[in-house]
This record gives sequence, C-alpha cells and structure tokens, in this order.
Amino acid sequence: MPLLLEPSPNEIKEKKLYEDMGITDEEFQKIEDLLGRKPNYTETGIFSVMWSEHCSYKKSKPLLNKFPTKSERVLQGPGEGAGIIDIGDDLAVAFKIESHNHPSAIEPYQGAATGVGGIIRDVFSMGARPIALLNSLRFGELDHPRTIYLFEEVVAGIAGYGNCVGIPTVGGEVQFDDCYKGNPLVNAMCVGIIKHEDIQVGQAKGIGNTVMYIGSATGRDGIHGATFASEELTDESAEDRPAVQVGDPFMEKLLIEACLEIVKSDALVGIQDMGAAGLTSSASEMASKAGTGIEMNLDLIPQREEGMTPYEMMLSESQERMLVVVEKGREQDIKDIVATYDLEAVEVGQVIEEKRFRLIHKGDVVTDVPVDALAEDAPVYHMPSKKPEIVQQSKKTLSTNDPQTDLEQLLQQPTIASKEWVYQQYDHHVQTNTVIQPGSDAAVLRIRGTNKAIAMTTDCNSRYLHLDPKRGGQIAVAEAARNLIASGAEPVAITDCLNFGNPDKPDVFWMMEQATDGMAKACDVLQTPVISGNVSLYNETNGTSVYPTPVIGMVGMVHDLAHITTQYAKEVGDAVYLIGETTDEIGGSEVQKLLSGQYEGEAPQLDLSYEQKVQKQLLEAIQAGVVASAHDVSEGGLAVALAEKVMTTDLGMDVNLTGEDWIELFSETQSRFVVTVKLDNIKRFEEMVEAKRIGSVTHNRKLSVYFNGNKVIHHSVETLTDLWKGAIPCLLKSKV
Amino acid sequence: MVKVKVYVTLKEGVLDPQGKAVEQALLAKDFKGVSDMRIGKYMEFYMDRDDHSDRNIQSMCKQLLANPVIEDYRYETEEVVHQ
Amino acid sequence: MVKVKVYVTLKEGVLDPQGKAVEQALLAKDFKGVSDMRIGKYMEFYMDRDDHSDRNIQSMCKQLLANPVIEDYRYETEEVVHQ
Amino acid sequence: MNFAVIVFPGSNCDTDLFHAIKDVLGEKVEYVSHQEHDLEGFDAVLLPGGFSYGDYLRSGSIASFANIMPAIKDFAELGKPVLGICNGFQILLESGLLPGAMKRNAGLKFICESTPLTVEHNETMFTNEYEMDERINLPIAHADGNYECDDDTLARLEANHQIVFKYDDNPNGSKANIAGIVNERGNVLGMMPHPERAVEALLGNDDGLRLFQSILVNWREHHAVTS
Ligand SMILES: Nc1ncnc2c1ncn2[C@@H]1O[C@H](COP(=O)(O)OP(=O)(O)O)[C@@H](O)[C@H]1O
Ligand SMILES: [Mg+2]
Repeated sequence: MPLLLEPSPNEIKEKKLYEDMGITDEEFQKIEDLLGRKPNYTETGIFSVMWSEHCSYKKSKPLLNKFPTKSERVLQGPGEGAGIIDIGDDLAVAFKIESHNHPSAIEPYQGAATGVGGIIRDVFSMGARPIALLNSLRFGELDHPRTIYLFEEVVAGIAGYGNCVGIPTVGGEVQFDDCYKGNPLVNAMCVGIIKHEDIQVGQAKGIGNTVMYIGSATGRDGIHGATFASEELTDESAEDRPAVQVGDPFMEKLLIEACLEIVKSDALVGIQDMGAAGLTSSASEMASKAGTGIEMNLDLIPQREEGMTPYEMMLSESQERMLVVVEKGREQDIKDIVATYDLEAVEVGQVIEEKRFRLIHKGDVVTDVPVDALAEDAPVYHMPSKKPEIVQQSKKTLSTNDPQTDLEQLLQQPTIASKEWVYQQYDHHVQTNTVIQPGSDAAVLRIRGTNKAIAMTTDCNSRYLHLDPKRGGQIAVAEAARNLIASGAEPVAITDCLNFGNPDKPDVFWMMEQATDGMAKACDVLQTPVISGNVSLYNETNGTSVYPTPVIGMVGMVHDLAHITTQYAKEVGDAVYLIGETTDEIGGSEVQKLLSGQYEGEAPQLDLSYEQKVQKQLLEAIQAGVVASAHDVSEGGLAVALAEKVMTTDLGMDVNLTGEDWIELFSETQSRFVVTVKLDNIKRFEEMVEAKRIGSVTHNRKLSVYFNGNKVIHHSVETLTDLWKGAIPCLLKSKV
Repeated sequence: MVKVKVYVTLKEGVLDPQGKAVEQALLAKDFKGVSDMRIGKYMEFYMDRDDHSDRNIQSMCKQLLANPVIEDYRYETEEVVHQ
Repeated sequence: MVKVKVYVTLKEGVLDPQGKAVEQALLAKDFKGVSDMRIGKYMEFYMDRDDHSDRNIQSMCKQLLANPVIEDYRYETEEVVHQ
Repeated sequence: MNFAVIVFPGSNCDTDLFHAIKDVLGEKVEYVSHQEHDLEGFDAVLLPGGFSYGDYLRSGSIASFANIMPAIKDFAELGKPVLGICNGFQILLESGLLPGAMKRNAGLKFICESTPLTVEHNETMFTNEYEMDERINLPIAHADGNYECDDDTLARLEANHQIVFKYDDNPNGSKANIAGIVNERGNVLGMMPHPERAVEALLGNDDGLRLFQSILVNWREHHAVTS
C-alpha cells in the first residue's frame, strides 16, 4: 500500500515538502486558507501542477493581457484549446502553437513527437480537423555531436508522429545559435478546419452528466518532482522509474477520427484533451469553466501499471488521452462511436453541483478541493523587471571586399541554408491540399469546396530580440506578415510561443515585457490579433538564458486561388523590383555573425506604419494579378533574397544596384521585398507599388549583380543551389 | 572473432505502443492468452578479438545501440571462428 | 505462465540498411573492429500455460511476428511464475 | 464504375483517394471498413497509403490480417483491379498478393518528394493511358519503400513484364529500381508513389490521373458502357 508511505499533511507542512513540488511558502499558506485545512499529498501535487507557470501563467498573465485578441474574424480567442478565426463560407480555422523544449532536451525523438501529439489534440478537441502542422526549432551550432543528435532526433520525432497521423507538416523554421546549445527550442503548431456549427468548448455542464475517459491507459509517464515520495517507495530503485513520455501516433490517429465523430453527436457536452497535468487540469478546468464540480472515481481510470497512487494518476502525463462529458443516459452512444475505431470510452465520474473537485480512490475521498481554487484563484505575480546593463559594445565597422565569397558563405550558414533535409522527412502532401509546399515564404493550403486558401508561417529572429527585445518583438510579427503577404495572403491572426529564460530574474522579465510590448504594438498596427499561444520559461543552461524567442505562428487568408504567389522567379524577361529602401543595418545580421562571430550594435529599425503601407500595396498588386513572384528580404539581406529567387529554378537574374555594395547586399533593413513582374504589367505595378526596378530575369542561370556597371557578384545558379542545399547535410555528415 | 549479441528493451513502465498493437492483433486473430508483449531490438555483430572488451561493448551500447533514457540493454559474447 | 522470447533476424543475403548504418556510425565513433552488424527484433511476451504450444508459437511467428520472405525467426520458452 | 477504398485503422490517404476518384475522375466510390467481409458490387478495390496499425512491427503486417483481406483475395482472383498505394502496396506484399517485401529506405529516413519514374509497361489495366517508357513524376512519402525480393522472383517479374514503374534515380534503394509491380495476371498493382496526390494541376502535378483513367478505360472496354 504505497498510500501509507505518502507523507501526512503535517509532514508536508512541517518538512516543507511542497517546496520540492515548486510551491512557495506563501502559496502553501494560500492553499491552506482556501481549503481551511492542510492539503494531503495528492492535493498538494494537484495544486503544484495547477499553479505551475505552465498551467496558470501566473507570471506571464499580466504580459499576455496586453495583446489585442479581437477582430471581426475572431470566433474564439485565447483560453480554449485553440483560437478560432472565421474564414467565411461557414468555415473557420483553429490554430495554436506549443512548446516541448525541456522534454526534447532530454529525449529529443519522443519529446518532439509528443509535442506534436499534444498540439494536435488541442486542435481536434475544439472539434476541428487538423489539416496542417508547422514547427519552429532552435539548436546550438551544428559543430557538436550532441547538438547534431538533438537536431536529427527532433526532426525524426516530428516526422515520425506527424506522418503517421496523416497531417501534413507544411512549414516551419530552424535556426542555430550557441545560446540554444543546452536548451533547444521545439515549438509545434497545428492548424485545423471546422464548420462553425461544430465548434466545441471544454466545459463540464449539466449536473449529473457523465465524465468519460477515452484513449491510452494512464501510466507513470512524466511524473516529475516530488522526489521524496519516490525515495520511500522501496520496491524498486526510484531513479529507474521512467519519466519520459512515449508517443503513440497510431492511438492519436484513432482518437482524431473518433473524437471528430463524437463532436457531431448531441450526446456530447464537452471535450478536452489531457495535456500538461493530464487528468487534473482537464477535469478541473472543464468544471471551472462551466461553474460546476466534478467527482471522479480513480479506480475506474484505465491504468497501464499496477499499484498506481492517486498522486501518480493525477499527475501522469501519459499521452493520447481525452476526457469527455456526456449527457446522462447517452453514454452508450459515445461507446458505440468509439468502438468503431477499436477504442473504449470508460465512465469515470460525473458532474456535480457543488463546485468541488473530488476524487475517490478505493473507497476513500483522496481529494476534495474547491474547483475555483485550482484555476481562478491561482496566484498572479507582477515580477520585478530591470533593464540589463548592456555593456555598450562599440559597433565595429565590418566590411569586406569580397561580396562574392560572402554570399557563398552566407548561403552555407545553417540558419540560411536550405531546410530541405528537414522538410523532406515530413509528409507535406497528405490530405492533398498543399498548394505551396515547404521552401517558399509561407505554406498555402486550399480550402476544399471554395475558391480560397489559407497561408501559414512561423517566424522569429531572436538575434534582433537579443539586441533589442521590443523592436525584435515587432519585427517577428512584421516578418511573419511579410511571408504571408508575399504568398498572396491577407494576415489574419497569430498564435505565439514565448520562449524565455527564468522570469524570476528581473532582466529576463524586462525582456519579456519589452518583447510582448513590441509584439502587441505590431499586432495592433498589422491587425493580427493573438488568438492563442503558449509560454515556455526557464529556458536556461547553467544560468544563461536563451535569446528571447517569441515565436510567431501566423495564418492568413488567400481570397482567391489565383492570388497564390511563390518566391521563385517565373519567366525570362520579367522585371525585378525592390520594395523598400536599404540602409546601413548590420546589427544582428547574418553577415555580422559570419564576419565577426557575434551579434552586436543596434537591431534594425522598424517603422510599423511604413511596414503596413508596403504590405498593403504589395498585397493589392498581387491580388490585381500584376506580380509574378514575391519574396521578403530577411536573413542575409538582399543578396540572399535574390539567390533564393533563382535557386532551384532554371533561370538567372541580372541586377543593377547603386550605393555601397556591401551594405546594399547584406544589410538586413526591414520592410523590404523583391518581386518580379511581367513586362506587360509593369505600368500597373508601378502605379500600385512604390518600388525600384533593379533588374531582370534571365535565361542564363547566372546571378549577376552590378554596382555602377561593375560586376560584383557573378555566380552560376547551380553552384549556389548546390552550396545552399548541401550545407546542412554536410555539417551533419561531418559528425564532428 | 567474437560474436556479440545485444538485446535492447524498453525500460519497465515505458509505453510500448508497438507491443500493444501486436498483442491486440494476435488476440484478435484468436491467438489466445497472449499478454504483456514488449518489442525490442536484437543486434548481432562481430568484433576482432583484440578490439573487444566489456568496457568497449558497454560504451557502444550506451552511446549508440541503446537509448539509455528509455531503454535497457544486455549482451552476450561468444568466441567464434568466423569465415 | 510461459514467457516466450522471439528473435527475428533478416535472412542471410538480405541487405540490412539499418545494420550497415549503425556499423558505420560505430566505426566513425572509433569503435574499431566491428563488422557484419545485423539488426533484428526481440519480442517478449507471456502466454497462459494452456494456450501455449510449439505449433501455436510457430504459427504466430509465421503469420505475423516474422515475414518469411526476408526474415528468419527462432524462439525460446521458459516457465515462469508471473506476478 | 464503382470503386472501394478500404479503410484500415491508421490509413491516412483514404480520403485523398476518395477525392481523386469522386471529384477528379468523377466515378462512384465508397469507403469500406477493414471489418467488412465482402466486396459485392465493386468494380475496383483501392488500398490507400498511411500507417495502418501505426506501421508497428512491419509496415502493412497487421493490416494483412484484417477481416476484409480474404474478400480482397477473392476479388483479385476474379481478375478485377486491385490497387495498393504505398501502405496499400506494403499490405499486398505482407498478405502475399504480390511477391517480395519492403525494407527500410536505404537512407533510413522518411522521404517526401516528387520523384521521376519510367512507365516500364503500358499494357496493363492500370497504365494503358501512358506511353511506353514515358517519364512521369509522382510524389513519394514513405520510410519503408526499399523493395526486396530474391533473384528468382526478380527474374520472374522481369520475364513476365510485371515491373510497371521504375524509379529513375532510386531514392530508397529498391531492388532493380522497382517502384511498382503487378501480379502475374496483371490485375493487382502495388506501387510506392502516390498517383492520387498528383491528379490536380492546382497542386502542381497531374501525372497520376491517367492511372485512374486507365482503370476506367479498361473497365469500360469490358463493360461497353456508353457514357
Ligand atoms: N522546421 C521546418 N519544418 C518545415 N519546413 C521548414 C522548416 N524550416 C524551414 N522550413 C521551410 O523552409 C523554407 C524557408 O524557411 P525560412 O528560411 O525560415 O523562411 P523565411 O525566412 O521566409 O521565413 C520555408 O518554406 C519553411 O517553411
Ligand atoms: Mg520569407
């Protein structure tokens, strides 16, 4: 009877055992006050997970409140499994991003795989069919065997899970910087489609209704902390007890199909996935939102291992589990539906009137706490913030007289190099909606039965945030929007994943404040409200935090399939235009890193109203059909953007520029695009868009750039393509 | 020559979706009474007499053949006269 | 209870891409003298005493656990007192 | 013409096939669960791609046990068209409807890309709309597409013209560059590339459409339907 070995309420308090679960003295006092008694072991565990940052957002909430969350299109803002936007035709799109950084650092394959599994459940628990996955990844430099292992396994894990469940992985980004060496970032985003009438919310309404459990049995997966308890379990060495969750994508696929059928049944009242803090959070949140209570009999919970304690069951993070609330008397309807998918739905409890969260185990009440204490009454902190004293680095003036070689080298930087090695491992065609597959600025998926499409992207250049978190936050949003615009889409809304260090450090919290300020401002101006998101803090190794990395996942509407545009040059003779002025902005740029090995100086400027203006002009021109191809200028500057327009095509490009060659080519000035325009459309294009004509598309498969008549860059497109495509496989092969 | 046989199994308590699915398939096919199926890896290879040592094999297992975070391993060796 | 252990290996003559890759990775990591790496499967499960018979296990192996076109199998059984 | 798309637990290209037949080819199509026992009324049977039973153990192995499989065997014996794509091909191999077996890709990784193929044989009921030796592109998306068979089997496949599609630059290590084979009678085709993903110009490729049209043309010839 392991229960007997659990510490008593008195011991928990006196020995401060709660501290090991991450509960502070004040928080413990607050729990005692809310309960009017000392919590027992299971209850303490339940509070510890519900009041963790992960579930309660206790330290980030004040920052999240700054984000705009509404627009005419927003049907569901933050707070549910996923946010939802209206796309017309009685259809809507649900999406959300989530991190799985720490699990991936320990066990990269399963960590990444279960991250994908979790975000998919968030989306289909809204009733939406998942139609696309994206991801955003950060690793250390590929010069270390462990980093290479992490990178390869994370990609394999994402592929292994997403491919198996049959959801195409259509986009993402990967960047490499030393700050992520010990703490990689693995953020996964899922997009789903839903008819308005099928939208579900996770609520436990209707006193007497039945709570049912569907999916994998509960094991001791992912139970963390609370080491002392394990010490007292004598049967086996506790360290050997696995904490790592293993994903079962096959089970997930069955769950997707079963749940999407259940949501069409009027027997269903509410549905929620068991994510972090599994049974605890799903059950208590469903009750809290409905203003009801829940009582569950833990003996009925499907269990994979013998002798599990209530504590273990309630804190287990076993994957592929769903909790549903079903109208009393209609349980069989649900059982019948799931049985056709070889699944079982098990009755485990009911909705009660008293707003309490009550758990029974072997005849004893092992938990009895007010539901609101777990969710609504969770503490909220306003953390101290302080601007870090940045040692003002003198901005070294870099320059080179060999832009030709610089371009070659830039294309081989893993952050810029082709990510084909990554996305070739992802099934990006399944479901046959992918109009633009990975490789261009944004992925585009057609919406069946309409003449529309949606575009999606993930973006964040954390080097700019490292230099200036506020401006960097703005740029992250603006860049995501640029990628959609260049693909012919109107940006509509975002989801975000705030990856930061330890918020208890005032300088880290200051960066969080600044970054979210910047993001909020950009979202306002660009009219892309935040409809869902996730916060991942404590991303640090040995006290050093990763760069502030608020990843933006943005979705846009393509109003007519004819608007879909890619970045690739299309036809010989087309004119090449540059939108936006280039200025000397080397701070945080790839070329700076290439030449000096670090990032320093000032992040690029961003004028949001100018940004909005150029985006609007370009989108209107694309919609008017006068743009043949469009690509935003980002990492590596104009030179890299030009190369990206011709690599993998049979074309070349002649470009004439003026000014200082090195700056013009490699500066990372914001709000710029390179577009190509058919000669017939030049006049209309120039009327619609402020842009400078800089060259033309050629058939000679050469990229040639002239400054005042001097040829500064002259490369065979084939060579460039080989360098760019070969860089990552080559780094991986070297295995150091 | 030494023939090395390595057995890699999932740690106890780690979910084995594969084992579960195969067990269910067997039960569905009327192979009765099957339970607790766990699927692991079995590897065989040869080593030169001079290069092989327990330390060596163990470090191969830890570094490459098994994933110590979720898997256990054991091995056997056997002297052979290999072609 | 009977504990059954099944070993599935690729037939001789069938190229084993996984074995080759792991062997190369070992060599690249300076584990010298490794050769002829072959990777197969190792399965463990329990059967009720009454349901288990050699015929039964062989037919499980032939029908599902191994693919006779490219794989061989062998198995061992062992009486156990299971929990 | 009436097509059946078999749905196994874990199939995930079933809806893509359904869409290709119904919306693009414009013929009748129904999903048939793996739990069913008969295929009465169907003129062609399609086994979709995906990960039946998670591809656990071996790709297609557990599905080859399914209740519907005897009915598929009977259907094939009647000489009617059976097409297995990707995981469907793997299931046909595992169930013995086609010779050989699949191993892990030579590079060990899942590969998703468009790949050039040559139509080796255009007198089958699946390829009559292609030219002999025509080069086409079709998407592949698999981790276990490395076709393996013994030399006798290969000699037989070649002698009987059973190799229908070959890869131009073998992406997965398949023996003899094999991408798709038919049975001796020519009415069961298994192929790793996905023709159903290449039926619409909007998605960048419609080289796969003629495969389905071939089935239809063949059926019409034998049923003298005037449309
Ligand atoms: N992890 C990934 N998963 C899927 N696709 C990716 C991934 N990383 C990059 N890609 C794809 O590669 C292309 C280039 O990515 P990136 O350089 O980040 O583009 P951009 O600078 O336009 O945002 C995009 O189409 C992107 O979707
Ligand atoms: Mg871009």
